[in-house]
Amino acid sequence: MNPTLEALLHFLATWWVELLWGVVIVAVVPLVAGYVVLVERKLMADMQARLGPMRVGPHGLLQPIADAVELLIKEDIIPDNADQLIFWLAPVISMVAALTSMGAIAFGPTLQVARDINIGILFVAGVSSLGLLGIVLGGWASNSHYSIIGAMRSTAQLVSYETAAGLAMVSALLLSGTLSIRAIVDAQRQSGVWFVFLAPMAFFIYLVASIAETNRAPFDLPEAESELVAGYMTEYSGFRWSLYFLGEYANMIVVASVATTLFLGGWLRPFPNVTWLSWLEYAPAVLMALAGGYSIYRAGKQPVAVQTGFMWAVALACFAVAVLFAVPRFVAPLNFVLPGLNGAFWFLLKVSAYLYVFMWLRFTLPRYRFDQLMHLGWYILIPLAIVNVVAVGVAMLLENAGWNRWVGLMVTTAFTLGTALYLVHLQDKRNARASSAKTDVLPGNSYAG
Amino acid sequence: MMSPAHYLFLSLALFLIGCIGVTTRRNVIVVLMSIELILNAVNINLVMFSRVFGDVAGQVFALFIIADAAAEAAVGLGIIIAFFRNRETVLADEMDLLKW
Amino acid sequence: MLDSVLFYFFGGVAVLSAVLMVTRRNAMHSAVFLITTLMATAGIFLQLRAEFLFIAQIILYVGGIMVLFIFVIMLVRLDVALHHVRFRMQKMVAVLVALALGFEVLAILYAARRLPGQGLFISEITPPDKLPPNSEELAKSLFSAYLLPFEIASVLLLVAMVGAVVMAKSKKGAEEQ
Amino acid sequence: MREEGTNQNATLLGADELVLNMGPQHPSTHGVLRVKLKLDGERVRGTECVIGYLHRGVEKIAEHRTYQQFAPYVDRMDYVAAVSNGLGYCEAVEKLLNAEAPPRARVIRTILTELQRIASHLVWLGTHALDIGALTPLFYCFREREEILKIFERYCGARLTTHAFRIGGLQYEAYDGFEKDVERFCKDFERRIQEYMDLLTGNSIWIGRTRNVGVLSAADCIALGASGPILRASGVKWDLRKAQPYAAYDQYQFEIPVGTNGDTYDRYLVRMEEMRQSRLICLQAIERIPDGPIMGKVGKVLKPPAGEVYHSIEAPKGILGYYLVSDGTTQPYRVRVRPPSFVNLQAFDKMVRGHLVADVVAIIGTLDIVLGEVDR
Repeated sequence: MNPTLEALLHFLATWWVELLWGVVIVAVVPLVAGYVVLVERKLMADMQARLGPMRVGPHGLLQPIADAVELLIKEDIIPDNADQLIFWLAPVISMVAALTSMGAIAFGPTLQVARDINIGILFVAGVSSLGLLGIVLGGWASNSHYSIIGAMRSTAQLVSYETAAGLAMVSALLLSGTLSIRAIVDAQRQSGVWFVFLAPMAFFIYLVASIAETNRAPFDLPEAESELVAGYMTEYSGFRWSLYFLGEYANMIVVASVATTLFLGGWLRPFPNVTWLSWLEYAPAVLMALAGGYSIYRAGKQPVAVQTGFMWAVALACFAVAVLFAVPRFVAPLNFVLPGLNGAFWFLLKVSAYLYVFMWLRFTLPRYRFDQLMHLGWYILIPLAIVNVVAVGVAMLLENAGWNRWVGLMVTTAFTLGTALYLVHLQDKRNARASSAKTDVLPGNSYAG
Repeated sequence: MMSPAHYLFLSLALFLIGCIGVTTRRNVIVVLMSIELILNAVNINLVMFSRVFGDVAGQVFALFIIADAAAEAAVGLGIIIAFFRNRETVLADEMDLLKW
Repeated sequence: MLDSVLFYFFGGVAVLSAVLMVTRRNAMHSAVFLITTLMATAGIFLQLRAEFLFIAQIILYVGGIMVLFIFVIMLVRLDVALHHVRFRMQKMVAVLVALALGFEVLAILYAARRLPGQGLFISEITPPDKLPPNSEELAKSLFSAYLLPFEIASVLLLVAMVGAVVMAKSKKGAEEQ
Repeated sequence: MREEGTNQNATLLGADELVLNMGPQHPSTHGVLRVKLKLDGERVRGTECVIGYLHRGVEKIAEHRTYQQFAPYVDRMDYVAAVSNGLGYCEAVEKLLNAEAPPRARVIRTILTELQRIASHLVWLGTHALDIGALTPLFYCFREREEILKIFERYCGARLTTHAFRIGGLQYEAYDGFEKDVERFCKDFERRIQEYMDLLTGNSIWIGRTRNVGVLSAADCIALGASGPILRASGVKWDLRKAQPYAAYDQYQFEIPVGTNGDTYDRYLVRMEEMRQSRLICLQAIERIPDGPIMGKVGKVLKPPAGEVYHSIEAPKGILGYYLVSDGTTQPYRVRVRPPSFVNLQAFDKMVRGHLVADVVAIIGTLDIVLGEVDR
């Protein structure tokens, strides 16, 4: 056999799982992102006393597909004075970065996208931060003032908040002592609690910083539609625009996964070591069955026959999934898939909860102004993150020195909290000073009468 | 891994391209970028030898070089911004003032 | 086999985009090609089993330093200023310098080839699967043997940061931070 | 973006100012306002408002229509508060005719106008919050506004440009259950308005975005002719409903909310309180709507004596004045409208200078302009 072919076959034999996952990511993530958008719109509608998409498919369930088709067949517009090469490249960078960073995420003990690499969590964080390049380059290449202002905002914002997010991650990494994703989750199993309880402030900082990193409200300044039309995306339309959009939602999933892995125990069920709670292992099947039951209950209340039928379909799907979760538990030969299946359930549940918080905040809060955003990042979050890293380190030292773990944690968390309050207080004072100065500085001309 | 010579030649090529960039470009920002390229070429050598000798020291030095490159870029770009603010140019041969 | 494919791929991309970086007229294009070179170099690092350096290269160089460059290019909008001739008489000097430097290094390589014993072509390299975990090794080394340099580097970064802020700060002072 | 006047070679750093052209097609210029911003970084160094994209020559049209025929046109100036516009016009013509609407008509007019004030302020609140990035209040506001529009629809068949009043009184009698509808709305509204206050008033981002943004001192306001909530937020207690009572306002008790700082936050608080006061006026008014005719004694053909008259009312956005000149024929010789939005927009440059781009939209929002009225 020809050596090249042989090498190729050898390569395929070693790496087929990874290659397959690559294809799956590229094929499935856009769909998932589309449905995350639909869920977001539905949630937003629910919070805003309206229905949301209802026309395409039952309850708007085919809306993402319709949107995708619409975007694909849209005319592809490149502005005249745009930098063709970079204009073309930028959205691709954005999306590729988001999809690649998914490669190292583990959904369950046996369900890892790529191999468990030594630097897993860093890889995810680092590669996903490359999406920034796409945003900046796209903003620059569009040759529009809105775009360039959006790109500049984006650069400053992401660089600042990545620092805070990185420092928050360090706290969790201190507790786990490794960068490998699987080992981080194992460390949480061994310590018996999720790291969110050991380092609550770090989780909070990461939550805020990750919202800022994904350009979500209230930190959506780079694309603030009421100020910059669409920021760096202003000149994009159709397919290119959808690449940006996809990248953004994929990025949301990535940061949610990172937070889940680092702070929320990854694929572990709640209280992984408490044996009397082991009935929680049945929770996935039971929850799905309950969801199915609720669907049947709602089916009777639907106004239109189509919707009734649809609710029945949803109920059946829920039951099918429930059976899928239940069968391996009772059929011994299938037991081996159980950890992966349950792990994936808990992992996705936590990711969804995290995304829900994202959306909830988006519907509720007004947007920050740019200087306020920078102040929040540099004067509050980053100092707080630094203090927090030290505090977590001290807590670990205290535990090694024989203190009760919770006492040490209480003390250090209280200290961090105190710092936070002090920083906020300082910021308030600074604001008050700045605003009183500003009213004096304003040039007083242009009286009409 | 390939033989060390491969890496040496790669690194040499990048180094030389960087040198050419530094000497020929008028745009100070591109000159700075060329310097980054040179530093990067050096890093390849360091990492390669670290691998060859099984000693992690080379990688430590590469890390230091990255840190150094960051410092250099920050200060360099700071100077460029300050200069641009005053002279509205970033071309090396128009930077002909000793003070302003 | 995979090794050589990876090496030639990453090496080729690195050299090609480095050449493009130096020759492109538009500074933003130069930056994009430099990013490509840096990513390819990161690939080389990965191929050399230096995982931590690989990700450090991506996070620090590409995600940090290059973004800074692009940011500054956007600030000064170079495309406007770039209708000048690119090469001048420096070109000859530059090529000469580069060639001289190249010959020098080649000569050293050639000389080293004939060194006895542990010359440049070492055959006994630890196989990849026997390597200790990279980031742990690096951390141990960094925080024990190289602690002082590490601290000095951090002070250097601090000084650079302060310097950059002072340099870039608007003369108009307080209104823009 | 390559408009005339924008400097393509502008840099974000240099001495050259970056000119950002906002509008006329922009999500938050509330219609077709076009603002040229001169920016230094993101800081606004100067502005230039370009208006007229919605100019229809309303005042000129009036010269070729009879007094009655012109009445529907005024609804199309401030189309967010059509009823108030109609009230101002009808009362101005009545003043010219020396006629008066009967008491019942005046009370119903007052109720509808106050409902319209609430509706107008709701639109303002929703869009203002949306400009600042809060998505949800918009839908809540429109839900309540819908209730008001339903009352309008039941009353006169139209929702937006209602043409609800006639010169000399009303055309339609209040429908059965009118009082009940209004009462139900008012009872419910207190709870709703508390909901908006909960969402925004104490929110630190909201406070950060609005406090000390676009400050106008009382002297500035008076010098620029700003009126309405903008004037009152600067601490001047001037409301035509109290100062020169018209319709039936002299019969009801209500407070005039005033602010202290004259910033965007104060204007927000003032308008919120105004909605509460309008609700109280409505509640007082429906308690006792006098019986009697709804149309005063004006002829079929209106021929006011030659002369001129100026009548102004407190529209939701400020003082809305009508200056009518009659030459004794059935058509006005000249109509001049003093639109509150147009005058308030003069304060824009003063308010915006030195602020950031993000504040520009907040300030456009807080000015509560309607381009139909600015351009006429």
